[in-house]
Amino acid sequence: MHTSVTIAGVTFDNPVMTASGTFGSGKEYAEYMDLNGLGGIIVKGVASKEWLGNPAPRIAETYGGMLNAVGLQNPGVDVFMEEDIPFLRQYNTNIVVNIAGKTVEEYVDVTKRLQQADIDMIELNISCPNVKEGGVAFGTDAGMAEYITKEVKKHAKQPLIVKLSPNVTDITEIAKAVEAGGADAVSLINTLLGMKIDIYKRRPVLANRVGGFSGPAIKPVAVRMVHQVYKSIQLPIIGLGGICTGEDAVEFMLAGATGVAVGTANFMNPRATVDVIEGIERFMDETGVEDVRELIGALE
Amino acid sequence: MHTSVTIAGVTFDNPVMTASGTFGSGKEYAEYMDLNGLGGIIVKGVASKEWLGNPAPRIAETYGGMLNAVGLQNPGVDVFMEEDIPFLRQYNTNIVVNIAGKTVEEYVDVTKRLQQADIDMIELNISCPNVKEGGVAFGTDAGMAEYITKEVKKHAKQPLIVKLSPNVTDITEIAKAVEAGGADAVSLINTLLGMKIDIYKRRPVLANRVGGFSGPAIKPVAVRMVHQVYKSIQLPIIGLGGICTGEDAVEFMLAGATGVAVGTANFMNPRATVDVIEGIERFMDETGVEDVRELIGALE
Amino acid sequence: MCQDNIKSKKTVSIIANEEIAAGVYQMVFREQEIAERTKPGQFVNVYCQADSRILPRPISICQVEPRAGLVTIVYMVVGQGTKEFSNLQAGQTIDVLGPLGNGFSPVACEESILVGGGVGTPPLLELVKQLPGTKHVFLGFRTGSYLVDAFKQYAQVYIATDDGSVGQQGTVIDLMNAVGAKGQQVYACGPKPMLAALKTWTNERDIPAQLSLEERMGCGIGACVGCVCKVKTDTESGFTYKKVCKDGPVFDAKEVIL
Amino acid sequence: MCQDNIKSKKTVSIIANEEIAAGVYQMVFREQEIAERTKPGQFVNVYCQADSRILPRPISICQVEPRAGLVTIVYMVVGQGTKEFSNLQAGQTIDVLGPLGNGFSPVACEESILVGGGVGTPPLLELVKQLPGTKHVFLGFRTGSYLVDAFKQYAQVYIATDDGSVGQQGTVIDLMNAVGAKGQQVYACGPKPMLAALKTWTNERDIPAQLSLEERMGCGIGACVGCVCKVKTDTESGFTYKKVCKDGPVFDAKEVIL
Ligand SMILES: Cc1cc2nc3c(=O)[nH]c(=O)nc-3n(C[C@H](O)[C@H](O)[C@H](O)COP(=O)(O)OP(=O)(O)OC[C@H]3O[C@@H](n4cnc5c(N)ncnc54)[C@H](O)[C@@H]3O)c2cc1C
Ligand SMILES: Cc1cc2nc3c(=O)[nH]c(=O)nc-3n(C[C@H](O)[C@H](O)[C@H](O)COP(=O)(O)OP(=O)(O)OC[C@H]3O[C@@H](n4cnc5c(N)ncnc54)[C@H](O)[C@@H]3O)c2cc1C
Ligand SMILES: Cc1cc2nc3c(=O)[nH]c(=O)nc-3n(C[C@H](O)[C@H](O)[C@H](O)COP(=O)(O)O)c2cc1C
Ligand SMILES: Cc1cc2nc3c(=O)[nH]c(=O)nc-3n(C[C@H](O)[C@H](O)[C@H](O)COP(=O)(O)O)c2cc1C
Ligand code: FES
Ligand code: FES
Repeated sequence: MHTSVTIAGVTFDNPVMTASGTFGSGKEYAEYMDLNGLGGIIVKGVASKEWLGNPAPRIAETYGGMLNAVGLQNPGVDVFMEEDIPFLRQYNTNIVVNIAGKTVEEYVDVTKRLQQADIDMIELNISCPNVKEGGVAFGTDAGMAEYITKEVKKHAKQPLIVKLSPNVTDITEIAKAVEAGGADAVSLINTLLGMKIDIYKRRPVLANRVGGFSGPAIKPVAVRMVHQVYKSIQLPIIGLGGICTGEDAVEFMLAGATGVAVGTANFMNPRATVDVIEGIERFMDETGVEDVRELIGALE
Repeated sequence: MHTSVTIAGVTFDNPVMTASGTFGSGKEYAEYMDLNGLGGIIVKGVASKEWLGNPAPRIAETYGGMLNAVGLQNPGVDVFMEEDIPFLRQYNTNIVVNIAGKTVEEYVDVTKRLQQADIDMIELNISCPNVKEGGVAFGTDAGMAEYITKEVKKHAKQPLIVKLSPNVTDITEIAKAVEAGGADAVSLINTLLGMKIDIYKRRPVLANRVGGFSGPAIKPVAVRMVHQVYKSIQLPIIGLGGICTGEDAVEFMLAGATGVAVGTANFMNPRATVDVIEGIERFMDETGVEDVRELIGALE
Repeated sequence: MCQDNIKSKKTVSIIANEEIAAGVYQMVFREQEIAERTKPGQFVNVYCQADSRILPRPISICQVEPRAGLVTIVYMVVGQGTKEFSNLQAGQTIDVLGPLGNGFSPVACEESILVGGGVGTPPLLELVKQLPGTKHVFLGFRTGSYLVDAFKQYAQVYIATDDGSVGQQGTVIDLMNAVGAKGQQVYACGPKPMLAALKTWTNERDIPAQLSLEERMGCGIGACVGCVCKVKTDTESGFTYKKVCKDGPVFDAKEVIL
Repeated sequence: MCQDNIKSKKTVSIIANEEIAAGVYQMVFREQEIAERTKPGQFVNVYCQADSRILPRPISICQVEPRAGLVTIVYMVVGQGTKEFSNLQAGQTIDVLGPLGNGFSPVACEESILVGGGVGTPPLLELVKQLPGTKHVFLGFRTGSYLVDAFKQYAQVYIATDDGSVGQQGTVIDLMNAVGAKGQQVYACGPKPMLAALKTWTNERDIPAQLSLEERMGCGIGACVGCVCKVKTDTESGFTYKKVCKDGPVFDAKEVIL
């Protein structure tokens, strides 16, 4: 059985990665699973300097999903490179670094510093709904999306994935813009923007009022967008949004994804990625799929 | 306990209505509940002529939600006026007629004919994702949304509600446009656009490939949008999207809705609207709310 | 509005829930009203316990015992919902709503032909019990068979299987041709290709046929217009969509377009 | 990577699940590893059966019996998840993961003070069992009380209630002042206002204190950075956010900002 896939020249033993922000930098999960089994680890977002993030509560549960407003708390790229990369490099898996910024300069800055790091890919997060400046605006305006992709790409020797926001009227427009800007791949979807109200306190549950909506509830939106983007650009796609099982992952691949990432499901079960990988293999076995790449975009 | 609310001059005994397309024209539910208990019935979308709708399968289930691609099957406004309005008028509840069209002319045509009908309000559906022409385009472009609102408003003596699509980058922009166009109220959200794939057949589950995503799963998006719109325009809001319980309804009212509508929950339980109404009353009782209007927009 | 006539979802006790063939389960539950009111060919909405699965599963009523207040359904595990049902034990409860839809219209005639395919077989059982005259029952299965003994109490039963494991190998239509099935009325429930073949078969012989259809459902009560089939009209398009749950599930073979 | 060390969610048998006070339940389940490994103040992730509720509920471990392999948790019904737990019966199962977090660090000293508020009380039970020396336990409740007899086996117990229904009326801090609580180390778990008051109380007396915090959690294992509290730093902002689930739930009163 052939399970490996290639995205922008980088080979993954299997299509399954971890979604940024849901897997820390991998350490936390090493107690629960063998990280060597993962196609890749997309680490939590890092910025050029430390970000404190938002006040608590940062998490709320919704029907079949959750909201988060972490606000990209991170210790800054230098600490990240010192502490997390050496840890991750012990494992036979790809390291994808998700980068955040409030201005183009900040994005460029973190990219430049990552040139020293032993990593496999960079994922440009222009779609985080929990940060006031930058982040989300870059992801909802085609012109800005293209511009920031181009600027970051200039400084990145690693293949560049751009992560798209679902909070747009037409995701294919943004996808085309980042393709034009020189992206090597796209990943989607980031979280939808959601809100939950504590009806007894008459206050939003999250201190940040609104947050990013993720989990199995959002899968139909994600599958639709992956398929729309697959039909509109040539770049390889990493599909995510609500993936909990191997069947879910196959659905994204049929829609057009070359790789997939597991996010919120890691909170539902720290071994969720293992289940997804085993589930894909079981599906291939049962339906006689020899090569996982057969599935990519194989929707009728 | 005061439970009645007024929307654009029309008084509702309680804030609870039925979402268009999920309650037929009421007949089907008369076996399961007393329709007199409803604040209002928003009937299924009607067009100037008969629409056949999409081929089956039209329905797919998703985690905590569902997709539909009915495609606005309806017998046309004349049949509707002859058969459904007399039936509905037996009950002491408001009749809101949801209208559909493929062109501005069609929308205007159905509006004109409804001038003869004994109804309380018109709801302009510019946000149906299951109809190729018109529908969704009117709902995702501010200029077109304003234009069609204005045209329909010219011919409507009844107060006009405009129903907004959530599949946009900035819903406040569309809300402002329909306010400028002369809408008397807005309702939101219509369905998100979603897709589900049968991984064994490698085909979309829906014959229409994509469909409208509704149900409890989508509530966080709906609450967020209701609150955004509440802060950006002056019109009264009918909030909907995933409401299953009285608590859900209260959440929408705190976010800024004057009325609420129950949609997919009717399929989960044909008496869902009764549960919602009783739940609101229980909540008011337990928390000492004398007048339901106190809740509207009372978010801190 | 008299509250007495108001129908609603019921939480019912499961009396038995057993696997009667590979992946096929027979569940008996207690619900007096459904047991009393059901006409053959009607169905119940069965609701899942997992609240991620929000839509009801329509399952035909296989038979009822009005005096004991018992209702039997037979279902095949094909997805997560039916999988969940199969794990339920006698003594546990389940939520149901029904009876729903229009069932078969029993026609008094000398000889009736009943044709069932796979899990389309169960609803024919209550029908065969209630039909007067001689009844010829033709059942088709992929492999193996079930409910056959129950049918044998009321009728002559012929069986076809795709793999020849039980009865004659081939389709149920092959079998009908082989034995020279005859009668003045046909009733059928099964997969679409079987119904389409029967439509032709009955048309050629000019025998009226009532066909019970399946379609993915949203509400099961006629509200969502999700579960449609095409029915002939003399309008321009030549057809209109009718609701399987409310206008059906049983349709006249002459009218329905398969 | 040795597979033996790999932790995972466990489906465990419920031995008992009883209401010990209005809306407060005590559940005992069998899980050998948790019973053996738990340090006082650690918690377990408890998963809901309703799959619309996707996130684990963190519940402190109240006490363990390593030889019998039993684990006790005590929880209050405050929402749908804890409501669901309260309906479970002995003999049924539940999914848990743990033990999680860093518990209290027992300090050997002559006299220790343990302060619990409401459902912050349970985790102190395993602690009081394990602590050497004399222990003074101060428990505060809204109304009524629970677990008091269990504590009495190991320590002198003082009780305060908001409504005076049990023990002294007032806060637990009032009570501590009233009886002149003394000791060389304080351990506490309870609502934020109580912890904040204790922080001041211990600070004024220069007694080291370990405070166990609560925050809404996503993962419970340190991955989502959802469950943060402020901890002092000498950086410009004066603080950094630490994870309650992984860096805590127990923090040094001197460091944590409440
Ligand atoms: C009127 C009617 C009577 C039926 N009677 C029986 C019966 O007696 N025995 C039996 O085994 N099956 C019967 N079916 C089919 C049965 O409803 C489906 O097999 C069942 O809903 C599948 O649910 P699932 O969760 O296991 O599968 P999934 O595929 O996971 O279901 C997902 C969704 O698809 C719907 N769905 C899937 N297949 C069908 C289908 N064929 N028809 C309608 N909806 C479907 C489900 O309701 C659900 O909403 C009947 C269907 C209809 C319409
Ligand atoms: C480390 C730790 C230990 C705890 N120990 C206990 C204990 O021993 N006994 C006990 O009764 N309670 C304890 N709690 C609180 C308990 O986790 C919540 O009461 C419970 O999660 C509420 O779930 P629910 O579904 O009933 O409520 P809901 O409010 O419906 O829960 C919705 C969401 O909010 C989260 N949530 C709600 N309240 C809290 C809270 N206070 N802390 C963290 N998350 C919350 C839930 O996990 C869930 O994700 C502890 C919390 C933490 C963080
Ligand atoms: C707690 C949390 C933190 C996240 N942090 C990031 C982040 O730092 N960068 C990013 O690009 N996406 C972040 N995301 C989004 C996820 O990577 C993913 O796109 C989204 O959650 C949808 O996938 P899921 O439904 O499988 O979780 C975060 C999501 C969650 C739930
Ligand atoms: C089967 C179905 C049919 C619908 N038809 C219409 C329609 O005709 N006109 C309309 O404006 N909205 C229609 N809607 C959208 C609903 O009115 C509602 O906006 C949406 O489903 C979100 O609410 P819910 O999550 O409570 O269902 C339909 C929804 C469903 C599920
Ligand atoms: S299932 Fe809703 S109309 Fe038939
Ligand atoms: S709950 Fe996820 S880091 Fe603490």
